[in-house]
Amino acid sequence: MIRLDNATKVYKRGARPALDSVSVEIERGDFVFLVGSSGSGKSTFLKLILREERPTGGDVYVAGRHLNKLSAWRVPHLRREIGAVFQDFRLLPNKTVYQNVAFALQVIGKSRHHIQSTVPEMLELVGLSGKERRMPHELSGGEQQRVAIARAFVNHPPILLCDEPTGNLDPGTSVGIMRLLDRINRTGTTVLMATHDDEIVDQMRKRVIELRGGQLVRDQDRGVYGLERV
Amino acid sequence: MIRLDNATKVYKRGARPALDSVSVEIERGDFVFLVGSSGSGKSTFLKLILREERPTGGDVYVAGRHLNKLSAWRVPHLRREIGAVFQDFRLLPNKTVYQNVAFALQVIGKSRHHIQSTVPEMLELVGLSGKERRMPHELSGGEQQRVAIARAFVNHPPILLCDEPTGNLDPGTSVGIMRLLDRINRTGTTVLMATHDDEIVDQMRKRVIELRGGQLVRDQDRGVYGLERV
Amino acid sequence: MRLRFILGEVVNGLRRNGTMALSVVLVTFVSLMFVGAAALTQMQIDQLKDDWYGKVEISIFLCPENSRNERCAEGAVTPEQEDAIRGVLEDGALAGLVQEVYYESREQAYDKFVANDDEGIWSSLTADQMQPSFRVKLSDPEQYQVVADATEGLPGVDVVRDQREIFSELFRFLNAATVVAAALAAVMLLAAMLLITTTIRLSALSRRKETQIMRMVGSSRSLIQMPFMLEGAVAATGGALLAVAGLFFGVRYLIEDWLRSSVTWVQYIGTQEVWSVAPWLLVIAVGLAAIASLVTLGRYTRA
Amino acid sequence: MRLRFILGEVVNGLRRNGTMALSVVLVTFVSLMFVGAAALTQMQIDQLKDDWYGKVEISIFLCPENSRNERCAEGAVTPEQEDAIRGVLEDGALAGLVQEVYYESREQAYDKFVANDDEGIWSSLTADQMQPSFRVKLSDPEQYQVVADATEGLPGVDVVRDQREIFSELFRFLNAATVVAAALAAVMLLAAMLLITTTIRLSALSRRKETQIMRMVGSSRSLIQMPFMLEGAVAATGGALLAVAGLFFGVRYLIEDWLRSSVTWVQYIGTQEVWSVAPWLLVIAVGLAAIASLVTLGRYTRA
Ligand SMILES: Nc1ncnc2c1ncn2[C@@H]1O[C@H](COP(=O)(O)OP(=O)(O)OP(=O)(O)O)[C@@H](O)[C@H]1O
Ligand SMILES: Nc1ncnc2c1ncn2[C@@H]1O[C@H](COP(=O)(O)OP(=O)(O)OP(=O)(O)O)[C@@H](O)[C@H]1O
Ligand SMILES: [Mg+2]
Ligand SMILES: [Mg+2]
Repeated sequence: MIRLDNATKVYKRGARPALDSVSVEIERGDFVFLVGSSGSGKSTFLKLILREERPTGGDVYVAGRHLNKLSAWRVPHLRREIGAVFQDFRLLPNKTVYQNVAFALQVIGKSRHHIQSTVPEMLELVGLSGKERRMPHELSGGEQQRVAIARAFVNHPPILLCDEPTGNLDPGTSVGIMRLLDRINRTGTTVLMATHDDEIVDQMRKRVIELRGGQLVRDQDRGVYGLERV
Repeated sequence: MIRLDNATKVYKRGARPALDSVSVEIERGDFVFLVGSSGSGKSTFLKLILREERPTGGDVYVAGRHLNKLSAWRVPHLRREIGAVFQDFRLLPNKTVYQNVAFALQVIGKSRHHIQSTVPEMLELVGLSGKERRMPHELSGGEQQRVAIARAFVNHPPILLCDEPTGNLDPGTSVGIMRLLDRINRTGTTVLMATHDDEIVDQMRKRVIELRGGQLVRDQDRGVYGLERV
Repeated sequence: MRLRFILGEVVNGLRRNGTMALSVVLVTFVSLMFVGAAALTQMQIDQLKDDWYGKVEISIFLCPENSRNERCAEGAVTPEQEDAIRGVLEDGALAGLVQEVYYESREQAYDKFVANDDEGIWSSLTADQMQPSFRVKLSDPEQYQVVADATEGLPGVDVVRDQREIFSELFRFLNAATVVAAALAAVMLLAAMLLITTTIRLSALSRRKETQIMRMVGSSRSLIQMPFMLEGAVAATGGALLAVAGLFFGVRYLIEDWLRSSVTWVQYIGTQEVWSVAPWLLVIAVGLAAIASLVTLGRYTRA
Repeated sequence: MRLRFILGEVVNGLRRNGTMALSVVLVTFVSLMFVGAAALTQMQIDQLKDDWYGKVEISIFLCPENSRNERCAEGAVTPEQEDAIRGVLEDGALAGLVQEVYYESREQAYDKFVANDDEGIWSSLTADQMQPSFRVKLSDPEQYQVVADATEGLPGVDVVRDQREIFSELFRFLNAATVVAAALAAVMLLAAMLLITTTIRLSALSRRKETQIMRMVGSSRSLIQMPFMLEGAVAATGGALLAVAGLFFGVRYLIEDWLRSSVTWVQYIGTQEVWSVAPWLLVIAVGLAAIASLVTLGRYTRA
């Protein structure tokens, strides 16, 4: 599903590489935690997969596409196969919950009929039925993140990327989000999640990929956050 | 040092209050954790103290001033007695470490001489000697947060407010930041820190104030993050 | 669905950057007014040239009696001299340049003069005191100097006059007006382009969140960029329409209503000339917006 | 320290919003050009009025012999009639309005005429055919109609003419030009103000982080807002200076060099009039910037 072959990313000529010949393969249906301290390259890893950045070395394959050779006008097609969730939710503040989720379908040209049938279904999956008409600021952080996940997943992409989705949430709320991601993973979706949250990683016991200074230092099934705990 | 008397904040008429008649007193030299789930009103609590927002009910006293009656042009004087640190660091990206810290002194009109003697001292306190000329993007997250703390504390304010200062940091780095805040607290500075990080709260064993839906539900010396753990 | 979405975004963007959009409209308006005014002035000049140069004749005044002019020291023109002059004009070297030669006798000149003297100030003038003249119509009015040179020295010729001289000063003034209008138009067009660029940038900045989300969910680049381009185009077109309206009413009231009734001897341009300029102004407005979009969008809404 | 800081921020802001600042400069430039042009046109009109109205006279042409005009059916004016007319002008009701009366005899009129007829076309004209006339200078040139009415019907008077009529059409044109320039100036000033507003807003947005930090560390409100206000003022002043330069060179080349040598019978304004307008343009520019700042800053950089 996702394969990096010696992928390297140098942002500024001469700077230390943000990602340093990382090779890793993620299969369809995997649930993978991406851990590492601040600046270790987690977000860069995810950006390469989304083709927000291009590798300066090595190859990246996602959903059967060789991203190094993907032309700019085909990028939107790639993005439709990937859902993305971020720490800061990124909801449109002047649109309701329903409109925020529907927006993702509108802009890729889905019919109104399709939207009207899919969105409520998705809101039910993430547990927000009955709150369709709320505005983002009328929701708790956990609820806002559920809306963001609904928007990322409403198109049923085979891949879901999450960059510290629980970073702004308290431990109780974070657990709820992890349960939701686990449920989505069980439908066969590949989930790749960058996180700092050691408790969650230790509790879920999924595959863990650890980066340090841009290099892959650990790839462990049913792993924990850090080998040496602080 | 800080006193709230039935302080209430309603952002939008008719909306649920973000802070609901909270009364609390914090003495000079205290170290207080402000906990609560997302949307419980932690940031609002801090904003009232900074007079970024005005209470819609009750009274707020900070450093001997009655903020309800403080005129707008005196607010800068209040702010000079309060240092503030945020989750997203808020450094100026095109200024060096040294310039970022010096900026806080420049804009309140300190002499060049004063700046040249104070800034290096402060950078040493937070452990950044030798990195004066780095740009923010050349620093790790923990180092960036140290710069932000240095900037907040360079004027030696009696109060330091921190809104989730470790939210973007991994557990190892967070511990370093907490040690620094503890050291600052020992110099007699009142530290008030809003956080989600249960590990840190449980480990430090300081006074804990818990908000839930805008109401104060707990005020405990040497407390832990949550009474019922998830 | 998509069309509604794009139009909604355009309306949104224009409302959000209202003052900015309004400035674009005003500046485009004024700049295209100048472009239009320069074009219309040139059209007016062309029209006047066609009109007057076609009408004007060369007048070859012949010697009267007792003239103070040295050339006429030998007395009034004789019929032989008149024939010789007519010969030069109708045959000889000038034949190709001359379209028509018309002889105005003393009596004819007197009748014309009396007809123009409404108040009778010159009542005591007699036909004898008028000069006979040849009125020559040229086939190419620009060749005036050749004809003047060839006839000026002939015996019996007093002076040669070309009505065109009267107008050349006016044409110089109108040409200067065109240059000033064009210069102002250039400055203003530059300002308009900078403004459209900034509007698009501002719009892109204020909708960073939307476009970021659109990119993330895989919306096509054209759908992302379309609203911004349309916004600039709509504002610029608004300015162009205002400019056309301004020119229309300007020509209507200043030229058709006022000048045409107060200075009647001139053939003026009218509102139909405004209509012929209008499409060009729209083209310029849309072109401006397109260039500004190309310059800006690549950087601010990468896919 | 603070001054350096503020200036640094201003330079920074202008550089960061370069295209925007440039648009402000250009639009202020053009708008103040119009303000200045309107003012200069009015000054020119005033000057012409002073100049011409002071010079122009009323000409009362007296009857010649054999006039075709009915009023002179009784033949040429007699000396008694002339005295009567002079009496009306110098004593009687008109005495207060008339400054000077000058009698032009047939011979004097003939001499003036011959002097103007360089080419000798009118050589056969004799002094007898000229009309004698009274040339009247008024103490208040606006009172022309009163004098004309009082003299027109007197026996021996052929026609009364006022040179002012020739100029009134020109003044109407110049006044219309002032109105057009003022209207364009108003539109452009509006655009300039919107632009300065947007520039300040844009600048505030692009420096949100700085101002947020400044507020947090307790910098005074005036220090936060000063750079934005100065930015607008600097850009507007730049525009004003360009406008002054534009007017200066416009007057220098169009009026002093060209018109003054090609149409010589007019008293023109010169560059010293531009200098008297210049301070006002600067005041307008700074005023614009101040108003725009007041409108914008409250909202975008609250303390
Ligand atoms: N756009 C960019 N331009 C230049 N350098 C960048 C850019 N983005 C990231 N970097 C650098 O690349 C390195 C890795 O950054 P990255 O954001 O991938 O880390 P991360 O693991 O996501 O950290 P965090 O936990 O703080 O989110 C860092 O040193 C960072 O400074
Ligand atoms: N500027 C604002 N306008 C309107 N409502 C607001 C505003 N700021 C906060 N709120 C609302 O006030 C409530 C409390 O918000 P606050 O930011 O204080 O919570 P918090 O405890 O800091 O949450 P978090 O852990 O997510 O930072 C929330 O319901 C929020 O939606
Ligand atoms: Mg990251
Ligand atoms: Mg908060």
